[in-house]
Amino acid sequence: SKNTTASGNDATSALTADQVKIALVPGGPHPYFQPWKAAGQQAKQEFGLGDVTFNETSGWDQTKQNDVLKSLAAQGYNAFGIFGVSPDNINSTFQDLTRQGFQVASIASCPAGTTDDASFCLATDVEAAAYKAAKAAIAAMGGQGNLVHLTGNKVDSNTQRRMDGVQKAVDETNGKVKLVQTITDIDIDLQTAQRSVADLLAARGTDIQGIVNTAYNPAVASAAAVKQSGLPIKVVAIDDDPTILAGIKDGSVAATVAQNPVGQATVGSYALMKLAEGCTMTTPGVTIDSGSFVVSSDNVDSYDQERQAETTKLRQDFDDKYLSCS
Amino acid sequence: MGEATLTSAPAAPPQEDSTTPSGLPWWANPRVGLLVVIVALVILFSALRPSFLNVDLTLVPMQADLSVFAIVGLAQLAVLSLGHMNLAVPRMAAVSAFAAGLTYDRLHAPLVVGLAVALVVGALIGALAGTIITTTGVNSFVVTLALDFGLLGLVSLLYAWATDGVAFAVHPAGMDALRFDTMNNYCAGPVCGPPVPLVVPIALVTVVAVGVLFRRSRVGREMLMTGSSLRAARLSGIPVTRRIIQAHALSGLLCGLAGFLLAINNGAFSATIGDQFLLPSFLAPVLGGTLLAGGAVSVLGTVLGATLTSVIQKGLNLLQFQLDQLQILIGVVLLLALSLDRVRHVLAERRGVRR
Amino acid sequence: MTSTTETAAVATQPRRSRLLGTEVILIAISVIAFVVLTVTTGGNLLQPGTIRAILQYLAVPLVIGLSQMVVLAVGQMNLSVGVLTGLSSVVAAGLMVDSGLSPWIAVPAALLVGAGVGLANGVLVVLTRINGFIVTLATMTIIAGLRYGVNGTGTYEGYSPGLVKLGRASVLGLPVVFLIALVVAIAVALYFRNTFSGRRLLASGGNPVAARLSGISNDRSLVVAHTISGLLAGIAGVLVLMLSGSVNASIGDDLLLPSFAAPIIGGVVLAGGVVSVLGTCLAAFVVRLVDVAQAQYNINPRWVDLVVGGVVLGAVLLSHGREGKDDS
Amino acid sequence: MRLRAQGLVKMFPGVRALDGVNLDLRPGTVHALLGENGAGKSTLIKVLTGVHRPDAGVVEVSEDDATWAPVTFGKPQDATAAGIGVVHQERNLVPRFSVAENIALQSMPRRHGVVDKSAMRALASRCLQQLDLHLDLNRPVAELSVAQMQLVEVAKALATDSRVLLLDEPTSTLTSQEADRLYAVVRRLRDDGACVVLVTHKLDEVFAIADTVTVLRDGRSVAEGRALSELSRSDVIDLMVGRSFADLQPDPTPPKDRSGIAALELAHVSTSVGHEDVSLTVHPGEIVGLYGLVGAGRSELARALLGLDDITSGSVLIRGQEARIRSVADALHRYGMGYVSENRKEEGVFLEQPVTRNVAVTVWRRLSAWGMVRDRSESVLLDTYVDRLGIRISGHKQLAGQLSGGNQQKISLAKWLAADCSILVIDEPTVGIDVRTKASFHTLIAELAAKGLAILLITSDLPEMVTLADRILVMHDRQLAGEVDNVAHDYAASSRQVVRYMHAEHVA
Ligand SMILES: Nc1ncnc2c1ncn2[C@@H]1O[C@H](COP(=O)(O)OP(=O)(O)OP(=O)(O)O)[C@@H](O)[C@H]1O
Ligand SMILES: Nc1ncnc2c1ncn2[C@@H]1O[C@H](COP(=O)(O)OP(=O)(O)OP(=O)(O)O)[C@@H](O)[C@H]1O
Ligand SMILES: [Mg+2]
Ligand SMILES: [Mg+2]
Repeated sequence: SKNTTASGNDATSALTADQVKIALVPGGPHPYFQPWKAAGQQAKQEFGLGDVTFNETSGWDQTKQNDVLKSLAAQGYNAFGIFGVSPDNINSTFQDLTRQGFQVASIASCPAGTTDDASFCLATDVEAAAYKAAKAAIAAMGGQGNLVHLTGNKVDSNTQRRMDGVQKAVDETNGKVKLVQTITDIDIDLQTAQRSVADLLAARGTDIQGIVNTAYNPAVASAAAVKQSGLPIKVVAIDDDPTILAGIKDGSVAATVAQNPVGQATVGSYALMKLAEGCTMTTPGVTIDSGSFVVSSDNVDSYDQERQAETTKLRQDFDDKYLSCS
Repeated sequence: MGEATLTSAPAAPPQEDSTTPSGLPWWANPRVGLLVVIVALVILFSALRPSFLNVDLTLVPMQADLSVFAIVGLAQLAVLSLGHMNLAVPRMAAVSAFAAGLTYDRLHAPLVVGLAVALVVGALIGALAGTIITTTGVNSFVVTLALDFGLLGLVSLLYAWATDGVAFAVHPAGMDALRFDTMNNYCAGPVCGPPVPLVVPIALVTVVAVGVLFRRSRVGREMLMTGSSLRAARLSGIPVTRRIIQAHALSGLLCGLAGFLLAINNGAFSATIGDQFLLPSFLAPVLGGTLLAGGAVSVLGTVLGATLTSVIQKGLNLLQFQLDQLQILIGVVLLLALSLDRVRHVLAERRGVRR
Repeated sequence: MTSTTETAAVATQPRRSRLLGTEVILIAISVIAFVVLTVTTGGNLLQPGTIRAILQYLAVPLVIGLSQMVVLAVGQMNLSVGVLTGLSSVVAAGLMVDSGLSPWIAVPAALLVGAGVGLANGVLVVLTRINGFIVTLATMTIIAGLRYGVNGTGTYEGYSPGLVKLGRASVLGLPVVFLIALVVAIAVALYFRNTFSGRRLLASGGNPVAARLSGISNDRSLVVAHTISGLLAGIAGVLVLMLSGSVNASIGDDLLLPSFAAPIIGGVVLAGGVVSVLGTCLAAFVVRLVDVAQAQYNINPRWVDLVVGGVVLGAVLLSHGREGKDDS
Repeated sequence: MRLRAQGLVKMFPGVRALDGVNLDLRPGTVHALLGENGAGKSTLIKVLTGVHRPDAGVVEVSEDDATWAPVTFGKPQDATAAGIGVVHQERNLVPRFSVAENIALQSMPRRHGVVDKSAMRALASRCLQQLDLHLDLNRPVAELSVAQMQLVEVAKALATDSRVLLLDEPTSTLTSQEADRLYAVVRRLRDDGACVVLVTHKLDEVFAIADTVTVLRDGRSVAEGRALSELSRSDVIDLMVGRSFADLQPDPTPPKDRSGIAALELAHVSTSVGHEDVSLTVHPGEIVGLYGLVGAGRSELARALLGLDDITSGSVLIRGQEARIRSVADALHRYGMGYVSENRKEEGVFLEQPVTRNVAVTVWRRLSAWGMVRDRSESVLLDTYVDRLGIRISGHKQLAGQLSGGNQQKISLAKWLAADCSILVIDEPTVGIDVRTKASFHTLIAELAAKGLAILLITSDLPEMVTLADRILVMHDRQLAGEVDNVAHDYAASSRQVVRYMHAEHVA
């Protein structure tokens, strides 16, 4: 019987801001998502939301994430910003939630394929980010040489996109840069990443000039290993974790591609609130790039301003373009 | 110690299964203990969070998950009966789900055909594992571990070959009904069914079938005897090689079913199906009283074990703990549940058995 | 896994020779694989840097394999070895980074955490009489929670430069971490071969009834085995700390299956009563060579697992193939 | 040291294994402890050595027969410390440990926690020497023969230097020569002032060596420390059985018709384990005995016949047809042939399974309809054999491992008697079985043969062989050394011939 579900899931009736309870649900524990906590609280204050919670207990398991989402719904949360563990089935999860009248946004990762059953996807364009990262690496290498790509779970469509992005940048060099190796599945844990990087450097440390990372643990591992080995390899990392920023400052990391987690959480919450208040998407399921920023020693102190500007612009775009409010 | 109680120790009441040695009172049966713990936890969680009893958001999804994990547990139980292990449960499920997805994608086959394909593929891989084990004599742990690695690679190669990503975008007719509908959606006049998802009856039939197999059938019993003592089984005229292969094939078949049901529940046939199956596959049967040493299984216990883990997971989710607190609590509650069971058993033994 | 009744059933089959056979075949496999790798990579494998990388990252799998082997010896399993390694390393790193303590305190603390948790595992197994597999499955979850609780998803870095420098140092071309692992392996071998305590563990694992009737407390054997296993996990945690210079809550997640693979490929049986330190070390080495091959040959990532599965199965079939059907 | 027990009670669920047992063990005696299977002998031994805790009763020791000190044995170490050594009925060795280490396990010499290997080997070789046994001390016991393991067990008990030594059926797997060596040691210990308690079903041994006897029946001591000189063999049997019992022999069977087709025929069989050119026939209704020294290769021949080892040349004919048997399953289901293994604990019973399943395992195919087995029919089947073989069980769900040794042996027989085979190969069927059951078993075998079963009987118990077999084939070093016609069942005549063949090299 459908009438026993939690409050606020009646799709037709608009809510007021203080009735909107937002849950930000990452795929599992990861440094990337940590800024969401503060950003969510910030959004709660700023927009006068009923509640914003952050729940990372999914543990990179789609079944568990579905379970967590439903538990949150049962607790009265009625709008969800979700990083889908498995981009390939996450649309089904979105359907489940929207069927029950909840507001759903995919944040930080879009579903695989061309359709998105959430209201919108606010995420880094991973292909573009990987492309930028590879570009930065190629630039640091002086436009030629051998490049290696280190990344995460190979049976994840986002990984495929990252590989495409890197390939594209390499292709544009017309053979001056060769992508000699792509190592996947080493984002599971730090030791695995460290071991693989050590093996890589041992095997062909002397004939590679650049390493581009599109996952966190390999980035940390390769920055440290290259620094320690003293090889003239340019490392391009991902994200702006303190560890990596420190690397940029001390020169062991040539550049990193920062994403915009804060913007994703704030703007995502904002849009979810608007939708709950009765707005609709002009194009449901639209994909919106939350921006990616190449950070090098030149702009390491200033990139955040650029990013904040991007966030402000994103919010403006929602008001102007993506949302239609009566 | 009261002598009267002992001399008049009842000739063991009708027992459910072969796992309880004779002479223990009915309440020492591990299944009863599990049931009590489950009921107590349900009461506790409902009192703390009334939404625990929310039909659409808690009870229905829980039943759907439970169905999958009970079958995952049975898949492990099938080889635990021999005293073997199947570490390839995750990938047997993944390959079977791939086969089903491929069938839908290329042949546009109806739902049941894909299911049948998944079951057959699972059973064949299981039989392969069993055959390797019996012909080489290498420990099942090692064989299935290596097989899991091999299949992991195979799955990713297969998806790369057959799809442009890592999942099939297929939607055979009936899939949504199986996924979303409960019996409540089907009414005969004014009377509608209970809010039970449609995957539950499938799981139920499987549970009963496996239960009958091990309790009543000759083949199942011979598997248990093989698990109890391989040499004695061989010398009692049991075709042990065949039984070992059959048990592994059964395990594979159940993996196939679990993979299929999970794909239905998740709404996609993808390469990550089964990834999280390994530990639950052991947890459910062992919680339910199945021995790792072989020779005794408890099908009902496995279902209760799966239920217990689902209830704990769900209840703690509703209480919204931080990740670290959640994990610590899950572990502690599991330990407590197990210890309670043990305390009961010891009490029962005090009254009767002393080894 | 064989039931206890089958453990006793080995009476008529000479087993010692099989175990030796496993070790001999593993040595052969290691040597052949190493030579083939060296030749096909044009000698790259013999570069000091390559040797160092191979041995450095062999240290942790080796110690963790031994950690599992110790509990296998008494017929138990320890699913918490991986996360415990992670916990010990983040605790030590936390003590150095957050509390500013010296490594002279942090390192013993890591060992203490390992041994303490191991002791708790053992005591729980004995008190509750629940299968060690399940007890450690539960404690694994708890330890994973604690490991995360220390520093969330953050990464510790920049602790004790001295320790990290030591971890990257080499003596006579052999990395210090590898030498430490080697010393640990020798200590474990001597423990099982020569000490009364070690022999008691093996007696309890080999035939618990006989052990009990001979005045050996199986309960104590269980507790001792789990404690040693925990201590070894603690040592592995320290090695991780020394090796990498950065640790976080993900440390240990990939150690569980290798911890079983090394001893079991090395000839240790799940039923208990057998240890083979040499076999475990060799098996860890063979598994390590698979990694190395993957890096050297630049195998298509999609094929890696298939190849690894094939190699592991092949190695096992070769080394166990003659063991006869009775062990299945 | 004098040890006495009074009013010992020990209960297991559904059974009172001991129900007020008194025992008085004086120094310098050999004390026989007798009783039928399941009477409680092993349980008494286990209570006296701290394996089981008694539910009631006291155990006391005295140095001077005047002051008695109660002792409680909470664990096996306590008994060892009190000077009690024991050889349990079931073998208790650590298979992968060396001979020396197994012998020294209870009293491992060590310095600072490190095992003193030379002291350990010295201790072990001293104990083995007493038994006149020469073994490689470094060999794992798993590689030893059953008899050697048994002697290692005895050596292990000797290593504790005990003043009371409890031996639970020490000779059931020994040949008479080895038993004699053991009894020499027992006599020496007695003369040194120790007390040796001997549990056995071989009454001849009892009368040869024991001074006093305690008889248990249904957990009660019906004779307490009586001098054996006052008792006759039939007195002892009557005490054990509880009523007058004639040591009945089955009726001598008439000569069998051997003109028809043989049920089982081996023609010039050689095996992978070294048998050469073995030929024999067993006709329906015939009991053919296979006798020989331990290690002569009789069991191995049986195992090869059943496909457990390879037959390298020659042929096996069943009812005239060439048979290819690859497993016991084959033998049972395709050829109607059954095999009772000599290795009860590992091959005969499923210790962790209920008795019903243990007995029904060979007949499930018959008891099932549509692949499903009916529990009821299993129980009926079990009850039949419980009656016929006098098996003591406390319920149908009792696990086989909880039965007394002799009753386990009966279970492993029962499943093959139930299997309805037309050919039975029976290997050492009555090891550890009491006199009464032995007699009923003999009757049963004779009846089965009378019904037309062909039986190949392997037993090291010569009287049993002479009682049952129609012909006795003697095996020596994996070849047949001769055939004795035993239609007369005359012990003196047959045994003389058998022994002659056993030691002769070859008979043309
Ligand atoms: N661990 C146990 N659990 C339950 N019942 C037991 C156990 N051990 C022995 N019994 C029962 O106690 C009784 C006495 O057994 P016990 O082994 O002492 O007999 P026994 O005199 O040694 O016989 P046998 O000559 O066959 O060895 C039997 O009925 C047996 O089934
Ligand atoms: N005294 C011994 N020393 C070493 N090995 C022996 C000894 N006796 C037997 N064996 C081994 O044990 C096995 C005995 O063979 P088998 O059991 O067929 O003989 P058997 O005639 O049936 O004697 P048993 O009475 O022991 O059953 C053979 O493998 C033999 O090598
Ligand atoms: Mg006995
Ligand atoms: Mg024999």
